[in-house]
Amino acid sequence: MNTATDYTSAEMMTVTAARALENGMTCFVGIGLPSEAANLARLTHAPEVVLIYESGTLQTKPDVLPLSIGDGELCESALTTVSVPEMFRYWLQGGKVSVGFLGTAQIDRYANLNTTLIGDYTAPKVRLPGGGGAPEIATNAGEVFITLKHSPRAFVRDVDFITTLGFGRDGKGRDGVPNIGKGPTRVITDLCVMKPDPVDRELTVVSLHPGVSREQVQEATGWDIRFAPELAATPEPSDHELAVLRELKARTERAHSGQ
Amino acid sequence: MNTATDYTSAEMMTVTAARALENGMTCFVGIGLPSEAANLARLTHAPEVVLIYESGTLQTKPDVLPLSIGDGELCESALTTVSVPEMFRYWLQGGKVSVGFLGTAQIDRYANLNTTLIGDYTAPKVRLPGGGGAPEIATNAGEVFITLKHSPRAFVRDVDFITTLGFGRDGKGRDGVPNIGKGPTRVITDLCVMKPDPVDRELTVVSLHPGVSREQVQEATGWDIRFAPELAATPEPSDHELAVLRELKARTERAHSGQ
Amino acid sequence: MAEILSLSDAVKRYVEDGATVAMEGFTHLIPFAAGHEVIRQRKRDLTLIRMTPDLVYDQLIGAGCVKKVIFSWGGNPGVGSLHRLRDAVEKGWPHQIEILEHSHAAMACAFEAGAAGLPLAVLRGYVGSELPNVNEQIKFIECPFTGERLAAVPSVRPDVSIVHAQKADRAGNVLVEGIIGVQKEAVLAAKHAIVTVEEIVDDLGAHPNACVIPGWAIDAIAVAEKGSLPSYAHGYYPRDNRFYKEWDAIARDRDAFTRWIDDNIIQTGGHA
Amino acid sequence: MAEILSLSDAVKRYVEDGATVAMEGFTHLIPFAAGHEVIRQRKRDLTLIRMTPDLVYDQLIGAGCVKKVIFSWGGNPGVGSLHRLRDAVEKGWPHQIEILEHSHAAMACAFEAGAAGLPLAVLRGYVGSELPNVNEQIKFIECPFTGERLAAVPSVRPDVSIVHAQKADRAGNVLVEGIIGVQKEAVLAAKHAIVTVEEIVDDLGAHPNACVIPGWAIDAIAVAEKGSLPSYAHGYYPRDNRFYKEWDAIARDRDAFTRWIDDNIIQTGGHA
Repeated sequence: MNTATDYTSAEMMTVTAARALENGMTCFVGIGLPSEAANLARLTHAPEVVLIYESGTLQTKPDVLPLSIGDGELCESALTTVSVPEMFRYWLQGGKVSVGFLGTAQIDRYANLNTTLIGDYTAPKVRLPGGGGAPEIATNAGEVFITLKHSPRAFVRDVDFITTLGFGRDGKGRDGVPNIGKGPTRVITDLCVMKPDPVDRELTVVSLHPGVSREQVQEATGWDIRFAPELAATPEPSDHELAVLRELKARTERAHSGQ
Repeated sequence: MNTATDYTSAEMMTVTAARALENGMTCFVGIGLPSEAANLARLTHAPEVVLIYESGTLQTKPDVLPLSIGDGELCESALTTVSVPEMFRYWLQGGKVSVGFLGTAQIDRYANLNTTLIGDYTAPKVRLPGGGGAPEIATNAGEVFITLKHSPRAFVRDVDFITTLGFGRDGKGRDGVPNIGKGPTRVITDLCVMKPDPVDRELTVVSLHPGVSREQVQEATGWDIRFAPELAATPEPSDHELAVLRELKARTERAHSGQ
Repeated sequence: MAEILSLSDAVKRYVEDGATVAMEGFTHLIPFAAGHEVIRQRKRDLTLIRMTPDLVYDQLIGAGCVKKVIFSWGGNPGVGSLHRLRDAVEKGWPHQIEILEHSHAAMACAFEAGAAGLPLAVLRGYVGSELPNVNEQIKFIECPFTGERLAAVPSVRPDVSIVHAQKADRAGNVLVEGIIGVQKEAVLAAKHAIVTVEEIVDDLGAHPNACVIPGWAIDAIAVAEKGSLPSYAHGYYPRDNRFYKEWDAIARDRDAFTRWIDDNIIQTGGHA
Repeated sequence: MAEILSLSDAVKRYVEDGATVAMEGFTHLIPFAAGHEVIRQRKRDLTLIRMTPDLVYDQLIGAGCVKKVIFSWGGNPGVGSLHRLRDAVEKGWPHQIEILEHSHAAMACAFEAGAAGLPLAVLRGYVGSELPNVNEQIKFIECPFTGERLAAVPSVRPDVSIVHAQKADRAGNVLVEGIIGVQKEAVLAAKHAIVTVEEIVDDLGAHPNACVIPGWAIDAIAVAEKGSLPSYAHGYYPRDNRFYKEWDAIARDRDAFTRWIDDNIIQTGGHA
């Protein structure tokens, strides 16, 4: 597999996120970046990854990326489509999802996610869309992958509001809770890959993307970010991955602008 | 409408039971006698009665009587067929059923039904099939009609076991219970029609079938049966009703013996 | 038993000022025509329930019909914010509205429980989330068999639910196909239900286990051709993704929004 | 991911002595072939769960495979009693069995809750019934919102569920059509699931909202042509009502029953 030399940091993020998915996993897919990464995985190394969207579409294989979580394309290419209550009850809560793939507006050092609001709940500075499927995806899926662009506004020491549990305000939010998934096992950004520390659960950079320095990551993070003692270099995208991703995005662009 | 002169007491029972159903009612139908009566109603005066069977078949219009509660005929002639959990949750418990039509093995003076066993629970003399749908049909349907053959073995003062609530051991079993249907509003046998007393809920004969005496009813009942002060005479079956019923049974016979 | 009415008559008869209304459709089959009719009839003080408010509730909020919104994800899918929802919540325009927010799982279960005639839904949910701190309708119960702590939310039981579907037959039986969301649950959970459809046909042509809602579980059927645009109707027309993107600019600006409502909803007099 | 196995291998691998097994199918698609294979393999001490035990459990009970039955209606539909069930309960032949009985509503909810991964199901049920007196698994909880007393039962979560369906594709995805009962719930609620099918096809040809169970939610698929006879398979063959009537005489008599099992199950060696 040739590695490409000319790619964007957004492409690096998507390819790295896609590689996190293994063939045969059942993945509950969030819209946006997770959806892009999950479909790239399906179109490259993981043809049998099972993609599930909260709109009820089971094992879907969209030819273009959906703009919304319930685009017709998702239903037309699905094995079957169930009601939304069934999706959350039988498939997610029923333990059939191995990985939930989420984006977020804010994330903190314990991988708690905030998609509710910036500021105070009763007088918000910015009102965000809200929880959606995330609160239960994060606790009922076997594990959780998170992908978002790295910035100090997004990576804050403590989120303004825990919409969705990572490891809680003290890193111990999952301890002793029965029937709960492992929670966030990796966070993939345009700069690096992070994993929770096995002991205290604080997010730790385990791999830097090519050309990215520790300083860049620190500048884009709102707390003193830890680096793993054996910091890896994230492998570069291959030509094939980039070609598939670019073709997918071009197809998507054509399909959506045609309407 | 001509009235027939030549009919059996079983036909009298079925026709009378059928007449209890009004056009437009939604009826949750028990197998056997209730099913026969409900389909007769549909084929005579109540063409728009909605028949629902617990197998999930909604608004079914079988051409022949089903032998089991889930015969293929029920599904093929239904508006749609839902899962059994949906049937019990959305349609019955959800309050969409105006009348539940039940048979039983034993019934007592407060219209409690026993389909569990004769004798003692831990050492039964006769083990009966059990509750099936009846316990919740009887409480979640708007009201309940009951039809069975009159005999002292079936009509007992106190049932050995309350599988399905009529009005409880003391007639007050529904008092103060929220979200509960009216319960049994009539019992139709081959001898008469009974209704619960409006005050103390004890079953009271309100109508005698043609040619049936009070003594016959008393002999077939295991307690001192009450008669309403204004005892009516049950109208006889019409020629049309009998013809439709007999043709239905003949069709059914042909269909089931053909297999 | 479903009566076939004009959309205007159906809304007039069943949507009262102050009512609790659920207009459902998970991205697909969103009842836009009905929402526009509610705006045209200047209904007020509505409590709106919907998992994903989408543009239809953004329009109703901006048009001043709404007192309270119960929801679980309030964005413009794939585009960004619902600016009218944000303006009402952040700045009180056209007036302050209350919000009560859930997760999708909880709302889906609450619709399901409403359809099932239950007062509550129980789920393995809200673990570690701070939503229970700001929504007093989220409680926790203990399982009597395992001792596990489970979330409980009140079931959804709207005064009126409004959904859009592909087709009805002449008896008012409705076929919903594709992404069916919580439409059936919304209809069954409500005191009254209005279903708008693309067309009325002689025969639904449905397979044995299709999502068919019987006419006797519905109050009114109204024909609304293209009634879910800019959302879509599987088998009829695609989603107008371009409009979803254009809405961002329209809704960002109060004047642009007001003009849009006036030009596209009020002035059309029901023939949008 | 579903593996395509012979029925014999599937039962050998997943049905252990002492296991809790749900063979479901509400009148339709009853997995008789699989039940017969369990008899042939002389499995013992099974706890059998099934809403309507039907002839298949009558046969398993009479053949001595069963320790306990959890059920809600144990009759021969339209005919009368299950004589082997009665003989075991009333007279302890071939040995005493335990029974635990529910109503249909409670069992349907318990399967649903099992599929939903919950420890309990909540329903408005058992009001005034004496079943809670004889089944300690029926409890009552108080709704934290309304104070209403509601029934609660533990969810059903079998070690193995076995269902029969019309067809599977080569990836093991299964289509169930017609009266779908609690089959999907049984499969999803179980630790392991075996699905027998009439045939394996290239394409299920399913409509968008069909009851399709994905192969990755199933452990084993086994082809069993006519595998639900004397029950039926919608689209394949009708119910053998005559056999249901004949069973009454066979099952009434211990010797006639034993001969029948021997001739029709044991001696066939899996080619019944």
